[in-house]
Amino acid sequence: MISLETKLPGLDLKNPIMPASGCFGFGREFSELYDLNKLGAVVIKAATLNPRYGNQTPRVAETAAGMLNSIGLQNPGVETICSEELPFLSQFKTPVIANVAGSTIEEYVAVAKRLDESGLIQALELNISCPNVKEGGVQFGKDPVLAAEVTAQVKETVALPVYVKLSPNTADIVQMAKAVEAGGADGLSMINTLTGMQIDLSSKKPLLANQTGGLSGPAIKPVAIRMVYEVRQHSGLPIIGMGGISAAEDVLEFLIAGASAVAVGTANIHDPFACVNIIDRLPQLLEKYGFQNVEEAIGGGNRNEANVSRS
Amino acid sequence: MISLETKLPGLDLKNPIMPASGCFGFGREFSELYDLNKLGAVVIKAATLNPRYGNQTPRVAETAAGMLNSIGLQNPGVETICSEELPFLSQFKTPVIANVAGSTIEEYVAVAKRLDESGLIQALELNISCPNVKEGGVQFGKDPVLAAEVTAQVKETVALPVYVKLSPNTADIVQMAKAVEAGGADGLSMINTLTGMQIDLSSKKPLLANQTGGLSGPAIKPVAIRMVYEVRQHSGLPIIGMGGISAAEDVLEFLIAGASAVAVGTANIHDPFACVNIIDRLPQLLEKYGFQNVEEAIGGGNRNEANVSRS
Amino acid sequence: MMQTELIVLANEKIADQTIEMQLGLNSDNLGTEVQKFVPGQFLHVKVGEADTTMLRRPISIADVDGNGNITIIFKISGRGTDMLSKQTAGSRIDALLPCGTGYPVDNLNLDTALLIGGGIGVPPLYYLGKTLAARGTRIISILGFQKADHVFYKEKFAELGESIIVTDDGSYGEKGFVTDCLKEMDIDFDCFFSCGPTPMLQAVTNKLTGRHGYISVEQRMGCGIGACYACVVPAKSGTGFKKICKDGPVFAANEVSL
Amino acid sequence: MMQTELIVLANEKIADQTIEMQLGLNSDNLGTEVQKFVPGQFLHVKVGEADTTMLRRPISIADVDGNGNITIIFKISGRGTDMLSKQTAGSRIDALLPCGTGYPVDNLNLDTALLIGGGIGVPPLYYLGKTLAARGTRIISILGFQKADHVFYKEKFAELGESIIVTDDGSYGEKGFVTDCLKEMDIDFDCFFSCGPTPMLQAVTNKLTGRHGYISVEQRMGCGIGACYACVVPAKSGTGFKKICKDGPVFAANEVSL
Ligand SMILES: Cc1cc2nc3c(=O)[nH]c(=O)nc-3n(C[C@H](O)[C@H](O)[C@H](O)COP(=O)(O)OP(=O)(O)OC[C@H]3O[C@@H](n4cnc5c(N)ncnc54)[C@H](O)[C@@H]3O)c2cc1C
Ligand SMILES: Cc1cc2nc3c(=O)[nH]c(=O)nc-3n(C[C@H](O)[C@H](O)[C@H](O)COP(=O)(O)OP(=O)(O)OC[C@H]3O[C@@H](n4cnc5c(N)ncnc54)[C@H](O)[C@@H]3O)c2cc1C
Ligand SMILES: Cc1cc2nc3c(=O)[nH]c(=O)nc-3n(C[C@H](O)[C@H](O)[C@H](O)COP(=O)(O)O)c2cc1C
Ligand SMILES: Cc1cc2nc3c(=O)[nH]c(=O)nc-3n(C[C@H](O)[C@H](O)[C@H](O)COP(=O)(O)O)c2cc1C
Ligand code: FES
Ligand code: FES
Repeated sequence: MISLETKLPGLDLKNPIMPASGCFGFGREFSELYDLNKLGAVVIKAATLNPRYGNQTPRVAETAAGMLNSIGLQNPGVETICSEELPFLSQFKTPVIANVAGSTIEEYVAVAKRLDESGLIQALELNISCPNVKEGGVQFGKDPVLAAEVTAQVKETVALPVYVKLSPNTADIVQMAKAVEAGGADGLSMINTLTGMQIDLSSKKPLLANQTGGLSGPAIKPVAIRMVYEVRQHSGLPIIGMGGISAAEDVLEFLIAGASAVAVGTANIHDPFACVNIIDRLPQLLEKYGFQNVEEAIGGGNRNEANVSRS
Repeated sequence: MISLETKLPGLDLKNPIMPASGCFGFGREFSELYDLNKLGAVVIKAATLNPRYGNQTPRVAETAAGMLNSIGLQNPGVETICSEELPFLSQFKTPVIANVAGSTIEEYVAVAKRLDESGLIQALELNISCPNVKEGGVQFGKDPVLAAEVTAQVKETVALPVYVKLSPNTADIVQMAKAVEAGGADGLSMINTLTGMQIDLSSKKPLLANQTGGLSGPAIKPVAIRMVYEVRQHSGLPIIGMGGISAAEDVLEFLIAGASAVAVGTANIHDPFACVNIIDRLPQLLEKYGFQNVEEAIGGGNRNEANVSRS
Repeated sequence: MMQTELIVLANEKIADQTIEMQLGLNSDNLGTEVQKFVPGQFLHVKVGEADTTMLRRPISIADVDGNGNITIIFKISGRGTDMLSKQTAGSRIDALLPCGTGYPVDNLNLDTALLIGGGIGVPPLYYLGKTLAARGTRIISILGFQKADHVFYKEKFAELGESIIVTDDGSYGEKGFVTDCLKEMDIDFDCFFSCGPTPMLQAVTNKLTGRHGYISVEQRMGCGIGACYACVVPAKSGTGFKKICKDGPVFAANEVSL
Repeated sequence: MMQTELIVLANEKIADQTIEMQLGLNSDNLGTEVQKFVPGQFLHVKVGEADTTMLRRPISIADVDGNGNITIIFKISGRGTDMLSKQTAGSRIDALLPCGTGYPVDNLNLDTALLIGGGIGVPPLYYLGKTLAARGTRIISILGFQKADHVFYKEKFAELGESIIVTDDGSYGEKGFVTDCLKEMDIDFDCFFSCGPTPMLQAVTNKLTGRHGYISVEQRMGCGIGACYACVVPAKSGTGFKKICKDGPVFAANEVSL
């Protein structure tokens, strides 16, 4: 029996597959389709301090092997999330990771604190990379000093493990990873979406009301794999890898590149059973490629490169 | 009759379509398939001072709606290009743009000078964005100060118009565009490839011998469109747009986003007749969307945003 | 709501670029489930693989027959519907269904219902009209199409009751928009039901302000099940919002801001 | 070199995961062109659209018949060859052809040719062997396969001359690698011709150092026509390089560094 278990700070996962933030709401809809206990973990939609309506519609566009979204962090606010959404999820024996967004360091800290106090989640994911709202933390995701600072302040406030979600819209992902590592992050989530645009030929304008949106799906997988691999060479932090996963093969690619677990985003939109299908297929695939378990596959590609530095 | 003509500094194009650098060699092979006079221009493979062998093989991988390449600027060196390749191309009534790469400012200047002196080309495209070789100018493409400097020094040396080819592997494309504009560039080419990687599950290693490669093709089109659109809002320089064009619709998207002409790269590899098919289809498509000519479509999406600043 | 494979039973072109498709269930057990589908609900159809067409396409349920077979009617208007139109008898189609909240037919007791449909907004009104007519409601329908060769289901609506067809260019029926008919005629009805492009819905709800009615709203969708927040519309009451794919696509006419 | 649409005439499974496909021309005028195709040249086949399979697949010409119909033999080893294997009689396939430089059959005047092929490297050797045999050359072939159910064309090669088949596991013919045969046997030949995976080519050229011979080299390709520099191999003489898709895939055994 191939074991799918994998351990990350604060998270004992029965398998390395979790739905990515924003593509799974707060789990209610998917729970009508399958048992959420099957999942390694659940990452919920971004929480902000106050409710947010998000951007104007249209908010999604289809692209070659991908999609653009400009949801704009719509969410009911951390208070409602704690009182109405998290209790629902706590009926499942599946760890919950809360995605946290904000416009200021204070907002990040306040949201993180409230979620920590709820006692209903197992880890935080700081979303310093939402490209879709000016005040959505994206400035934190581009500036290593700010990124380290927001990480450090959240870490000071909460007991929960903190994963920082990095933006691919940067010239130097390793620098960002090292900065948040220095800030005290327990792990990394990568990648968020690449900023993109589609022009609607009929209206001769950007199709999305917000003009730009975040590109996700298989189209971006090579960028994600590269970033996970690069960061793995230079940081000791465990990585939750994501970007374009739609099959068990993609999961294995991320594990070998250096991810310890993965999140599946856009694929859920194409096929709501994507996560469970991948979980079902993974043992067979690990076996095919000669792995005894998930742990063995992690960083499989970097074994010869030896020293994963902690610098 | 819909006119496809478009003018850029130094280039009077009969149509806005040119093959992108690196996907068309020096034109010989394609000239066996069709008459190169049909093209708006030809952009040749990067030229460096000395011959370069490039990276180890494998050098290409297929990705979702795209491909990775890590050719590594293989080329016979500027001297051979001037003596053996450009004379061949000069038989056609199609402007030739020479793509220039280097490891140092001196190399860029020397290559540009030799090409200028050849009298066989109509414009230079400074490739400060090749992600595939450490000394391939990529540092110039990430640092606005260096980018401005290399542009300025080449401009001082040559009489030909200089287009600077920008890398998408940056957090702020507008800053890069403004830097090279300040350095005296006559135009911009954008975008080059996004750095990516594919893991080969069998060998458990990166598939490309160079580990990373440049992602191109339809997968990256949304990123390219976004960057062209953003730069167009903040720079007055004409833009040669590229990234994922495979159909006339894509060309129109780039024109509306703000490109004055476009280059077609990867599509030539999938279908060597891609450029001519697009040229044949374009008039009909412009008409369908109510444009009288190419000039009218350029920046069509930005008309309401008014002031394209020259700052 | 479930994910299932439907089997194409028939594929017929019924107007310019317009396909009527019969879809059967792959399991007999589902038949009674389908009978419970509410007019206004839709299928969220996977029309290809992730690399060709990442997003599913929402298509309304245009009819359900006694065997639980579903009819959809759609216009070929892009890559996805084009691919869908090529599925012939025997093909299997992955769909989420039934999606969304339909017209509240069970809670309505109407003498006369006015159906106002435009183009590809017409299909769900057929299933609605049929359901209401079966309960003894008198049906009046005003259907707008671009031009003559876009018109479909005119006989079917005529069977349900009085039916007026208008075309933008007058090439069939009256010339003009559905709202022109509303102006000219003095129709007596308890409740109106409208489905069509947003500008049409805006015109209709403006014209019929204060009247009891329901509209079905269109928007580009992601998940189609309420999880991604792609398809929201502001609620009229203050700052809230509704998810079109879950709370809608049918809303009371005064419930959302178009 | 041209781009054309070939018509699938037949598609037959001839071994495990191995398809033999007959391709016809869509124009009679091309028949005489095809007769000129040289053994060792290949087709660069578009197996799908850009969003599914961006890169074309290089597949060797395994035979050309008197009507200018082309045979290819390929193994289903990934997405592209899987898609190709589903093309049945009547399908059209976009191919660039003929690509590359084949075996210099016109310049050779041989008594005995030794063909050494491994797996999917075997197909081009058949067309080569047939062409040489027609000129009176004696053909000896050593063909290696993984196991019994991978073996194909054994009768066809037997018709050309002496033919030895080896399998990795001994489930058919001799057990071992083609190079084991080279060691054991004392074969008299003027020239050898080898095609197969790179490790096999390395072993063969090592074993036959100094002998007159040709090898056909594999590499991942982009354009297939010499324009993109994806498929280079270092030339043995100093710093130069060769393009496999244009200068090759066939090279003199001492021309390139594997
Ligand atoms: C609740 C609902 C019910 C619908 N019912 C029907 C119906 O019964 N018959 C019918 O013909 N059409 C119906 N539509 C519209 C139908 O969904 C679109 O015509 C279809 O998605 C267009 O897809 P495409 O691939 O042809 O176009 P493309 O332009 O290739 O589509 C690109 C993307 O835009 C989306 N999109 C484009 N136009 C629309 C639109 N008008 N509404 C929503 N998304 C759009 C597509 O879903 C896809 O994600 C309905 C829409 C909604 C929201
Ligand atoms: C000159 C030449 C002639 C060939 N002739 C034959 C033949 O007659 N019969 C046959 O079965 N095979 C032949 N091959 C190998 C054949 O091209 C590959 O098996 C095929 O490209 C694999 O594609 P795929 O979609 O099945 O695999 P995938 O793994 O999905 O392919 C992904 C990418 O890798 C490339 N690739 C994968 N394996 C190879 C390989 N071994 N060589 C080159 N590219 C590869 C593919 O072309 C594609 O670009 C030949 C290769 C070359 C270079
Ligand atoms: C519709 C949508 C909404 C998203 N919302 C969020 C979000 O709220 N917070 C966040 O950190 N990432 C969000 N993301 C990014 C995903 O979590 C993920 O990082 C990205 O989509 C790449 O993975 P994928 O290619 O598997 O989708 C969103 C993505 C999509 C498609
Ligand atoms: C095989 C290959 C080789 C390339 N070589 C070069 C090069 O030498 N110089 C350069 O500036 N860009 C080079 N590029 C980048 C292209 O010119 C183009 O900017 C990029 O591929 C995006 O366009 P596309 O999506 O149409 O391919 C190369 C791209 C490919 C695929
Ligand atoms: S489409 Fe996802 S919430 Fe409506
Ligand atoms: S594949 Fe492009 S040069 Fe050989």
